Amino acid sequence: MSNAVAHADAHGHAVHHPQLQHHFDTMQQQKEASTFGMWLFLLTEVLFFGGIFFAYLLYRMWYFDAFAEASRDLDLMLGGFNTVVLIGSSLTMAFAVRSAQTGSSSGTVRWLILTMILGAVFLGVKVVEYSHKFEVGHVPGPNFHSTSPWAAQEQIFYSLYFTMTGLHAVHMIVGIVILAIITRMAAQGKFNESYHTPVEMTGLYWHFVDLVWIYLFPLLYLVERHN
Amino acid sequence: MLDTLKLPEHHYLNDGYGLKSWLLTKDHKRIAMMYLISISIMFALGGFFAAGVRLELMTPQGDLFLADTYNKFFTMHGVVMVFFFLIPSTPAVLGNFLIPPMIGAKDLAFPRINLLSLYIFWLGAAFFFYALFSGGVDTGWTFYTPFSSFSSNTNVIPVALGVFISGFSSILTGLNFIVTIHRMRAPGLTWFKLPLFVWAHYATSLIQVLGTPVVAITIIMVFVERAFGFGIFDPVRGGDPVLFQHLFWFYSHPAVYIMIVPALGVMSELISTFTRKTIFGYSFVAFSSLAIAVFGFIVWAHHMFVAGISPYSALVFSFLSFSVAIPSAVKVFNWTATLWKGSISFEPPMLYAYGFMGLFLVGGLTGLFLATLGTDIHLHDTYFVVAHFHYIMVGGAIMGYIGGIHFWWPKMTGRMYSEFGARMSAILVFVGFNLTFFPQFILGYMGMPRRYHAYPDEFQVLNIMSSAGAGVLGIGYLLPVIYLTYSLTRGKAAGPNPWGASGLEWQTQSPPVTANFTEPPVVPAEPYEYTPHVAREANLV
Amino acid sequence: MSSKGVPLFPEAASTFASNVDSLYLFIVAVSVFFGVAVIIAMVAFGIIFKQKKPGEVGERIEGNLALELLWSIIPTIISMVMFGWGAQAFFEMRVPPAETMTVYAVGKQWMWKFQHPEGNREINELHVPVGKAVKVLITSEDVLHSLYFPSFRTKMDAIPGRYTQLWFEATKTGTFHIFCTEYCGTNHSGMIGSVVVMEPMEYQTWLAGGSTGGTLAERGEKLFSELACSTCHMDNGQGRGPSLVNIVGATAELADGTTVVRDENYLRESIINSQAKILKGYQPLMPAFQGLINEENLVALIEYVKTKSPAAKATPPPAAAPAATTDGMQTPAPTGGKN
Amino acid sequence: MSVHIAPKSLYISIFGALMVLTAVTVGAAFVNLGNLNAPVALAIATLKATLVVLFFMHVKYSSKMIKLVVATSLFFLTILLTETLMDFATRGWVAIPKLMH
Repeated sequence: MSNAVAHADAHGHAVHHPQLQHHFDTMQQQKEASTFGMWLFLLTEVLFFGGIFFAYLLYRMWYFDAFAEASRDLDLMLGGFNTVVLIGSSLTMAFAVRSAQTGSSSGTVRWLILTMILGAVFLGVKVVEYSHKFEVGHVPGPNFHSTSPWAAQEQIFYSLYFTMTGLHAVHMIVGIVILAIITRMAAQGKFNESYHTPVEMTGLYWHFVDLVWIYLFPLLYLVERHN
Repeated sequence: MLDTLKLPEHHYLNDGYGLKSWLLTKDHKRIAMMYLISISIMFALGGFFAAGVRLELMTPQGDLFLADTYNKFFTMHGVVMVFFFLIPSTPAVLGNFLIPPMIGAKDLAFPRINLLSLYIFWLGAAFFFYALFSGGVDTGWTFYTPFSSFSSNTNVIPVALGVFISGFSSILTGLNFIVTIHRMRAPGLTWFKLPLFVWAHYATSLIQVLGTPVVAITIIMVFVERAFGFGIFDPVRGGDPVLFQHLFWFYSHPAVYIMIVPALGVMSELISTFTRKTIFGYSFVAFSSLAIAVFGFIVWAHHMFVAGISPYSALVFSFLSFSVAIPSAVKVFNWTATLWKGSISFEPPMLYAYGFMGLFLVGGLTGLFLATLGTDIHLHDTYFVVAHFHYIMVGGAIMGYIGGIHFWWPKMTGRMYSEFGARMSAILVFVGFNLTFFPQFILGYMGMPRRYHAYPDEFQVLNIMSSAGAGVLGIGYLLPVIYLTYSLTRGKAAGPNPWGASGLEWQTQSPPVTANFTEPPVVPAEPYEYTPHVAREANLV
Repeated sequence: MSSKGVPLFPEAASTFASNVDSLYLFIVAVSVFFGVAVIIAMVAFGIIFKQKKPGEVGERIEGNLALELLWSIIPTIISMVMFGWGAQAFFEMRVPPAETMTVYAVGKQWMWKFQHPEGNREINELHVPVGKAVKVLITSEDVLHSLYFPSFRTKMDAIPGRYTQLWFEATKTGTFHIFCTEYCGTNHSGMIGSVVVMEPMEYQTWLAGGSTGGTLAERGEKLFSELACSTCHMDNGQGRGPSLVNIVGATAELADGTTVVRDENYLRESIINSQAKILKGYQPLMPAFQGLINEENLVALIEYVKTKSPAAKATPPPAAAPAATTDGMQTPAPTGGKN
Repeated sequence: MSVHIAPKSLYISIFGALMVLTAVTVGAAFVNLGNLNAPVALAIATLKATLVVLFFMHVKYSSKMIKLVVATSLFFLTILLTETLMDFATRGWVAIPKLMH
C-alpha cells in the first residue's frame, strides 16, 4: 500500500504529468476530486431510486396480496440467473479495477470486455422477460390483462416493476457505453499504476448498478413464494 | 482619478474570440456569463407571463384571456421562474463565476462537467420551448396528479422532461461546487476563513445534490403514467395522489432554499463590504446556512396540511417547520448587528441589501402563519401563500441575485455602471414589489384562492393595486438591463477592487485572467479583514 | 354576499373563526414587533454609522455568544406558542363533535355536488342550519379539488378514491362563499358556489321543499336491491356475504389476521374494490364495483348501510390520543357505542 | 487517499458470499415467515449491499470523506422514508396490515 502511495506521489509531483489538468496542483488532488465527485453522484442515485422504492414499499404494504400474486408471475429462474450474472459482472469489474491498479493493461481490457458481455447477457434476459410480459398482457395500461381479483392493484405492481427495472436497464446501457469507452482507452494504453481513475470511477458506477439490482431482485421477484 | 484606470490588457473576455471559444470553453467565468445571458432570457420570458397574469387579474370577470390561456400563463410563469430562472440564478451565475477566485482556485474541480451542465440546461430549456410553441402547459408548476397524468390535455410530457433534464444541470452544478470547496481551496484557506457566500453555496449544493434526484424520479413516475398509461399515483387503480405530493415536496420545499440560501450568502458579502466590518457572529451565520439546508428537508408536508394527510403527521411537520424559522431569524439578527459601529455607505449594492433585508423579513415572518396549523388551514392555497413565497423568492432570492450582480459586475466585466440608474432601479424594485405583493396578503386572508382566472368583485381593488405595482416592478427590472448593457462598452474601468471589499476575488484584476490569478492570492489571517489601507486604496485610487 | 364585512377580514361565521382570527392577529402582532424592531435598527444604524470619511473602516466585532443564544432562544419560545395554539385550533377543526349532521360533497370538473341525508341534492349551493354542527364528507370524481369556506376558516382537499372530511358550525345566517382551492383545470375559478346558512326552521322548510327521490338512505336501499347486494348481504347473516347489521364503527378481523375499523372509507373501498379487505371466514366472491357506480350513488349506499348500525351514530369522537384516525375523521372507539 | 490493492481471493470470497446470500433470500421467500417476509428480504439485501459497498467499491479502504458521503445519503434516504411513512402509518385510511404486526 505504502509503496503504491509513494509511487503515485512520485508521479503526482512531476510538473507535467500528461493526465494532470491545469487547474489541479497534483495528481493526488485530481484523483481525490474525481472520487469524491463520483461518490456524490452515487449519492444522488441513492435518493433517485429511494423515491420509487418508497412508492413500492407503501403499495406493497397496502396491497400485499396483489403484489404477492403479481410477483409469482415473474420468472424466478430468469431473475435469479440475472442476479448471478450481474453479481458476476461486479466481480469481473472488481478484477478490471485491480488489473488497472497493478498496471496490467491487457488484464484490464480482458476483464472489462467480460464485464460488458455479462452486462449484455443481463439485458438480453431482460428483453426476454419484457417481451413475455407484452405477450401475456402484463403491461399496465389499457391493454392490461389479468384474471386475478386484484387486477387493479396488480397494475400498480407492474407499473413499478417496469419503471424500476426500466430505469435500472437504462443505467446498465449507459454503463456498457462507458465501459466500451474505457476499454478503448485501456487498449490504447492510457492507464497505468499512477493514473487509472476512469477505470475506478466506472467500477464504482457499475457496482452501484449491481447494488440496485440486489434490492430489486428480492423486492420484485420474491414477494411471497411459499403458496 | 477613476478615469486614469484602464482595463487590463489580457483577461478572460479577450482570451479568444468567436463562437467556438465560448461554446467549447472550460473557463468557469465564461460559462457563468453564458448562464447569465440564458437565465436573463428566461427571466424576461417568465416576466412576460407574469405580466399576462397581472393584466388579466385587473378585472374580476376574466375577460382578457380564455380560462385555458390564463391557466397556461400562470403555469409557464411558475415553471420558467422556478426551474429555469431561480434555481440556476445565483449558483450558476455568481457561484460559478466567484467560487473559484474566492477560494483562490483556477477553476472548478470539473470544468467539463460545468460546461456540460450548461448544455443540459439548454437542452431542458429546449424541451420547454418546444412545449411552449406547441401550445403550452396548464398543470401549474407543481404537476399535481391525477390532473397532470390523466386530465390535462396540454403538453405535460415535454415540460416534465424539460424540468427533469434541467434538474441534472442543477445536480452537476451542486456536485461541482461541493468537490471544489472541499478540494480546491488555496493553501491556508481553512473552512472558517471562507467567505459566507461560499458557505451558503456549499449548503445550497447539498440541497441540489440530495433533493433534485427525488423530484427527478417523481417526474419519471408521472411521465410513465401519462406516456404509457401506467398507474402509480392513479386513484382508480388504488394509487395515492398524496404520495406524489410527498415526493414532490421532498424536493420542492428544499428547492426554495436552493433559491434563497445563495442570496443569503450574497447578503453577507454585501453587508460586510459596505459596513467595512466583519460579519457579526460569522460561525453562526455560516452554520445557519447548513442548518437551513438540513432542516429544509424535514418540513415539506407543511405544503400538505389540507391535502388529506394524517393530522398527527401534520402536527409533527408543523412543529418541525418552525425549526427553519430559527436559523433564518439568526441570520437577520446577525446582519443587523453587523451594521452596529460599521462604516456604512450606500452604494447601489447596499441599497439592494437593505431592500433585501426588509423583504426577506416580511417573507420570513409571514411564513409563520403558514407553519402554524390553525391559520394555515384558512390560508392554504390562497393569495396569502402567493404573497409569502414571492416575498421570499422575488423579494429575497431575486433581490439578492440582482444585488450580487451589481456588486460583482465590475469584477465580471471590469466596468462600472451608472450608479444613478442602479439607485433608481433598487428603489423602484422595492416600492413596486411591495405594492404588488403586500395587497396579496390581505387578499389571501379575505379568502381569494390562487390560480383564479375570474374572481368575486370584492377582491378587485386590491388586485388593481397589485397589478399597478407589477408595472412599477417591471420598470425596476428593465432599468438594469439598459444601464448594465450600456456599461459593457461605455462604463468606466472599475479597477481590481472598486468597493474596498475583502475577498480573494478582489485581489485579482477586473476582469480576471482565464486562470483567475496572475500571482497567488494572499490568504488573510481572518475572514473579512478591512484595514484602512485597503479601504483607502479602493476609494482613492 | 359576504363582501360587506371589514375589508381586512372575511366574515366570521363559524365557531372557530374567532379563534383563528385571534391566532392570526397574535402572529401579526409578533411579526410587526420583530419586523419593526429590526427595520428601525437597520435604518437607525444606517444613519448613525454612516461612513464619515473615505477610507474609514468599521470596528471589528466578531460576535457575542450571549446575544446569539438570546436571539435563538426567544424566537424558539415564541414560535412554540404559535405551534401550540395552532395545533389546538387545528384539532378543533379536524375533530368533529359527537352529534353532527352529515352532508356529502362530491367535486367534479367543475362543480360541487352536495347531497343531504334527507335526499336533497344541490349543485354549487349548500344549505345548512345555523348553530348545528355539520360534517361534510368529501370526495372527487376526477382530479384533486379543495372545498373551502373562507367565512368558516376551514378547507379540505377532495381526493378521488377516498373520503376526506371537514366540519363546521355556522354562527350566523347569511350567504357565504364556497371556493375550490386546489387547481383543477380550465374552470377552476368557476368552481365556486355559496353556502346558505338558515334558521333551523327555515332549513327544515327548505329540506321539505326540495326532496324528490326520498332520503339518501332510501335511495341507497333501492340501489342495494337493484345492484343485488341484498342477495348476499343478508341481515340474518345467512348470505354468502357478511351481514351488514351493526358493523359501522366496529372493528373486524380480516382474512390475513389483521383488524380494521369499518368506517366510511372502509365501506367505500369494500364496494369499489371489494377484494382489498376480505373479512375472515368469507370468500372473495364479491365483484368490484369500480367504474360501475358513481360517487353519488356510492354515498347513498354507504348512508343506507350506516342506517343498519344505529349505535354507531352515538360514538364519541376520538380523544386526542393518536389512534388510527383518518384525517381527523371520526373513528369510533373499537368497542363502539359507549356513551 | 491511499491506493489499496485487495487480493483476488478477497473479491472471490465476497462474490461467494453474495451468491450464498442470494440463495438464502430465494429460499426465505419459500418459507412462510408471516410478516417477517419483507424485513428478512430487505435485511439480506442490505447485507449484500454492504459487502458490495465495503469491498467492491473499496469504501472500507477509503477516506473518511467518502464514508461521510455514504452516511449522508443513507441519512437523507431515512428522512425521506420515515417522514413519509409517518403520514401513511398514522392515517388509518387504509389499514396497513403488514405494519401493524
